[in-house]
Amino acid sequence: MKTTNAKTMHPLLRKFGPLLGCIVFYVVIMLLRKADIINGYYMQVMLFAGVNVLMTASLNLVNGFTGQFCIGHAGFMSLGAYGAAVITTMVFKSNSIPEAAQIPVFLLGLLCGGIVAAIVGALIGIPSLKLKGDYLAIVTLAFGEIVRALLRLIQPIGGARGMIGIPNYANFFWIMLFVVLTLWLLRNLIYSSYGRAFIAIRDNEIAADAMGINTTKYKIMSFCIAAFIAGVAGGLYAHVLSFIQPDSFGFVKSADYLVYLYAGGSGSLTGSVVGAVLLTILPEVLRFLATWRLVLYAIILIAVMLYRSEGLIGGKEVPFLRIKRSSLYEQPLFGRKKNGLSEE
Amino acid sequence: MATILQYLVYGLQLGSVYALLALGYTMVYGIVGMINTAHGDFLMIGALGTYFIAKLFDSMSIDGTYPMLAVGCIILIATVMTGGIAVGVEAIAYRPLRNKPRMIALITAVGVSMFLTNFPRALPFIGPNPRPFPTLFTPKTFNVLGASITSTQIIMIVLAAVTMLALDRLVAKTKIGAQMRAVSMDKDAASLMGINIDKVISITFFIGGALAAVSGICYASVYPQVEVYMGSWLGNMSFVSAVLGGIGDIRGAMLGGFILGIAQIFATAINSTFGYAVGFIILIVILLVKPAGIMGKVTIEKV
Amino acid sequence: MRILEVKNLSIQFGGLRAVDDFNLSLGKDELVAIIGPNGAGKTTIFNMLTGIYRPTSGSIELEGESLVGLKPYQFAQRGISRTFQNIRLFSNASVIDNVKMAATMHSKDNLVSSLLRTRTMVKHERELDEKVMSLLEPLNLADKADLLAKNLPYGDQRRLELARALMTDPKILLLDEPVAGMITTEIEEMAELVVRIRKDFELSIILIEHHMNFVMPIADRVKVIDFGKTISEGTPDVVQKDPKVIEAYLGGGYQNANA
Amino acid sequence: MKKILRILCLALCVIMAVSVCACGPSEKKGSVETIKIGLAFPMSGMAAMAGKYSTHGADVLKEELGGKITVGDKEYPIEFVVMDTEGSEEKTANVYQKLIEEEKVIAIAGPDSSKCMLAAAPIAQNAKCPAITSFGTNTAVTEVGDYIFRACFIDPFQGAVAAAYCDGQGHKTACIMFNNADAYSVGLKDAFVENYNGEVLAIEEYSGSDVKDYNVQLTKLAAQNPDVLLLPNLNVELGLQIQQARTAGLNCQIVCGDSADTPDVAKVAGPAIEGVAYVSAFSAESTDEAAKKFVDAYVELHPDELPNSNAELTYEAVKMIVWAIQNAKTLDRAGVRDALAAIDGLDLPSGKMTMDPETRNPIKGGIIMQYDADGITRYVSTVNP
Repeated sequence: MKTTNAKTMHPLLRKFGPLLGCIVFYVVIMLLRKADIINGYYMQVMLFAGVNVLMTASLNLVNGFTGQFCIGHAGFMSLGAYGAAVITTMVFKSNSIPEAAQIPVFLLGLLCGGIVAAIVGALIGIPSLKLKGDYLAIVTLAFGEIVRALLRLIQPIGGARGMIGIPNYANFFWIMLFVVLTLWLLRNLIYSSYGRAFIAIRDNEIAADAMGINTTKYKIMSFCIAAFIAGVAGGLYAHVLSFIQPDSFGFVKSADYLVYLYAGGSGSLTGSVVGAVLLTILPEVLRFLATWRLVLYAIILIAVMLYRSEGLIGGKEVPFLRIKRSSLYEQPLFGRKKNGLSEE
Repeated sequence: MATILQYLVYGLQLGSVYALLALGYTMVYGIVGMINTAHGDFLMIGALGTYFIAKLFDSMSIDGTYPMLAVGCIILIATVMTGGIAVGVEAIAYRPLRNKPRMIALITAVGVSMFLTNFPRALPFIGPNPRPFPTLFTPKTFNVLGASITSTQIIMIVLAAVTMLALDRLVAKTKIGAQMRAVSMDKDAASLMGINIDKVISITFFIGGALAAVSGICYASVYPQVEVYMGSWLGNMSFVSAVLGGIGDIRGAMLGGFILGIAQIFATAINSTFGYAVGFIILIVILLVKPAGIMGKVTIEKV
Repeated sequence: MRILEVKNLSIQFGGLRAVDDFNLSLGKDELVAIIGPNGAGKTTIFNMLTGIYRPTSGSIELEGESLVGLKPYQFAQRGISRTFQNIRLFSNASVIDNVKMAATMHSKDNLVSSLLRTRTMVKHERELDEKVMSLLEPLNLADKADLLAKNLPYGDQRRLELARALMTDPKILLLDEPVAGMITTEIEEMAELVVRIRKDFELSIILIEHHMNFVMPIADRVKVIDFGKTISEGTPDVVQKDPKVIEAYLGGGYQNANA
Repeated sequence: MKKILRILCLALCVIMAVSVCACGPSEKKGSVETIKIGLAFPMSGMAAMAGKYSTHGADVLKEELGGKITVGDKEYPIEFVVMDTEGSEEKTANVYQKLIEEEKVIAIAGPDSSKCMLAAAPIAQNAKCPAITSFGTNTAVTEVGDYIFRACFIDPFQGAVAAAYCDGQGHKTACIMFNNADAYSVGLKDAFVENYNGEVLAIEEYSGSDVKDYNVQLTKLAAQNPDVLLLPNLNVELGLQIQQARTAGLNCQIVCGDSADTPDVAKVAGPAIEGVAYVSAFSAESTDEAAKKFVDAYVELHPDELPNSNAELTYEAVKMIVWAIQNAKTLDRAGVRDALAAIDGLDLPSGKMTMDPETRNPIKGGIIMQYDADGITRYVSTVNP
């Protein structure tokens, strides 16, 4: 059904369709916002959902595609958040710079935040050469805690009191732009020789090594890219909330992203999007339950894992997030079914 | 010298809590192969349960302390109850996922943990308030080379060691231990050998839950405050201990717990500002030197 | 010029000398078979020749370059590729991706062009697809290109491993029991395939195998290993008649198989 | 493919359902408009206890009002909308948006912590909705803008009160153990160090309230043998800290911040609580009429517990809002803000309260309270540094 559509679609439409869709989505949302059908509350939940999508997708690169086990992802986020906030509030005082310069400063901040996180990501990648599985997980957990403990002690950036007065630059446009851009870049990456190297390491590290894949290099690269994205996401988070403090980026937050990732379906970008968005919205939807809210949230989470243990979107991708192979076969790269021939 | 000895006592005290909890953690990991992030919450249930059972026994309490028999009953009931809850959790939430990737069970365990803390928190008669833990034993204080050590501390440290030995023997020598080892190596093959896997895993969870309850009682005896979130971070620390010792290894779990406890205390003693971070740095360094934990062997995958 | 020179290769695990003084001089386009009873140390030799184990002593020289101490991926990049006795595919990736993964080191695309999916990068991908398909065709895997590797039948998985090893563009191919668990007709097919690959790709091949009726017709030379030591060496005919070999390994088994 | 579509549809349905639910109440029309006051407190998460006391405190006022509020000579129904912040900044920001945009509350009381308030305050300020933090002691909170108020002390004041008290008692040397992960704790410590005339012998730290072992720090401090020990820490930690301090041989005077004003601290600390002094704005045994009325009403509603500082401050915050609504010139958010800033001599349990219109902090004196051996609090002195 869908494939025939895709075949008959005009190639230009096929290429720019998703982009067009995004623009239409953005315009519709903004119109609804203007009409006040979508109020500030929904807008804000959407902003957080966007940040969470970035975080989950980047965690997916490490855990889902490269098969490493990182449980301290919020640590990278905090580095990015602080890095970006320092640029926009301390290096360039946001209220004293002309309006035209604000956006470049904001983007510079995000870039710096991302780079700081990526550098540390590379450092964390190094133990991953030696440590496997749970042992690596513990190192990432410890890393997250160390970052948190150190941020509390640096007084110029507020210490335990946190940083206040971060300008509110990250609006829906920027969040959406970064989500779309990141998903596009990640998709491209995964369907390239780099992505194949990551998946090879995940599926069988020894064989990957024997096939000439420098596992060390690719593992560090995976950590680095994921940390960069997490850093940018942290920067956006800081500029949505306009206040950050070290304890927001603790283990609980890292665990949240793990939940989003695996409930959505690891190894699938679509899963990351769906998991992050739905699970960001769910606790808000359950507000009418008052004190019993998180009890029901927990039950729903357990039920999802029991009944769809591969995640909501396990192992599948929507058409925009996968790339079809030349023209010979119209099949998903990591799909489960082939015309007529089903899974054995 | 006396101060260092005193710090060592504190380190052993904290370490024995980690160790007792890590023993159950590592056992469940070794036999079922899952990271049960809800393990720390079993500790909370054990301690909170003890509090409420002790309330029921309150008429027997003289001067705020209970006669030995009552103490035995309280501990027994709390331990069995927690073990039972652990078995129930396994049957409902973990069993259906036994053959799924282990990350799936991990996420389910996060959900279970969330449920176990939030459910009592939402119950009106429990709620989020911290409560004073009843004095089950009146501690005697001894003076050893200038450092003071209480009977409770000695009991805890000894208990951790004895439990470790008992578990080690249980797994190595008894029939159920042999079955556990068989299940841990190959569930399908064990099943073909006529081993009732469900039963073995239930027993494992029972032991794990009961041990968590015991460590909860120990923890609350030296830090006498119980509340619903008390187990969350302890659970993580016991996971860290278990991994540090070589996850799945019973002796390693105890060693890991004590090392972590002592490392944290001494790091804090040297500089309390950085103590928290330094504790974790020590952990990373140990793992880089011993990539499979202290007792764990690096398994070379057969090619 | 010999392509591979292995001299006095030994490895020790604890007190056990798993391989002792192994020597091999491999010529271009030569096919050498290593045979020996289970546990004789054959796979250990392969693991040393691909960098997975580091030999305790001895040298490995590929076209004059010493390889001892390099990482496995560097062995592969220098032209030694292998298949595994216990199949090691990238099980959650499709057949075509399995093969493409082996071409990673030849990829001409850098990180930026991959992230942006530039025109050149797409062109390279397309060329790669075609190359892979042309490799899968003769191996009877072309129509299964989009199945997940873990869903393939056993024989196909073996051939996929072969395809993957070939994709690294090796000078030397190491085949670790390529026909283990196969039935007679499949073994014959595989023998034909190995011969064809050797010719088409101008490869030197070292193979480990138990099935004598697979090894004997295709091997140029045979080395017999027992307890880590080379006990006999020569053309198949010579080895078959060596009494030491018959005693140590072939015994009645080979004669039965030959009958 | 179909499955994906199905899931996407489901997701869409969920989103739509939310929007419908949300749009429902805001479109409600009636002749008499209900006045809504938002309450943002942590009902779950580590800080859930603060949320519990806070909402219980608000319940007292709710009972007092009986669901009605008279403005001028017109009677309006009044409603308290309680929302859970989980003690997280992110969730608090969501709660503020929801209360302001969807529930259309006229003003918000809470949350109790500075960190959550710092994330939420810009939202209230942008929407021009008055907000009063009950326990956000960080000075920066009210500096966000002219719509942000507070019901409690600020850190520097509290630290100064504690320091003045210690000086007044003739304590020449002090030791401090504080939580370097908590802004309240850090703030109090800094203010104490700045204002204290005696000598601070040693400062020990710990991070977070996760594992409650303070033995090492307290043993080190005991070796200093100070006249006074300052514990400016969270109420879930204080009980054990006081106990461990006594065990470690610190038999000196212990002084805490207003977080110590929680019955649970005394319960957990047991006999060790005797003599612990803390800074407070309020005392449960105060004979002041407003205070007595509040405590009686509270105990009647929640027979098993006594009010703590969270409960009292939330009561005061909501009471201020109610008073402001009644005295506002115009019945909108701006009017309420102006009325809040003009509070002068309002009768509250902690005494007559005047709002400083410049800083939007209440002007109230500091009281030092002390626990006796049974964990009952006694008034010691009023300190105005």
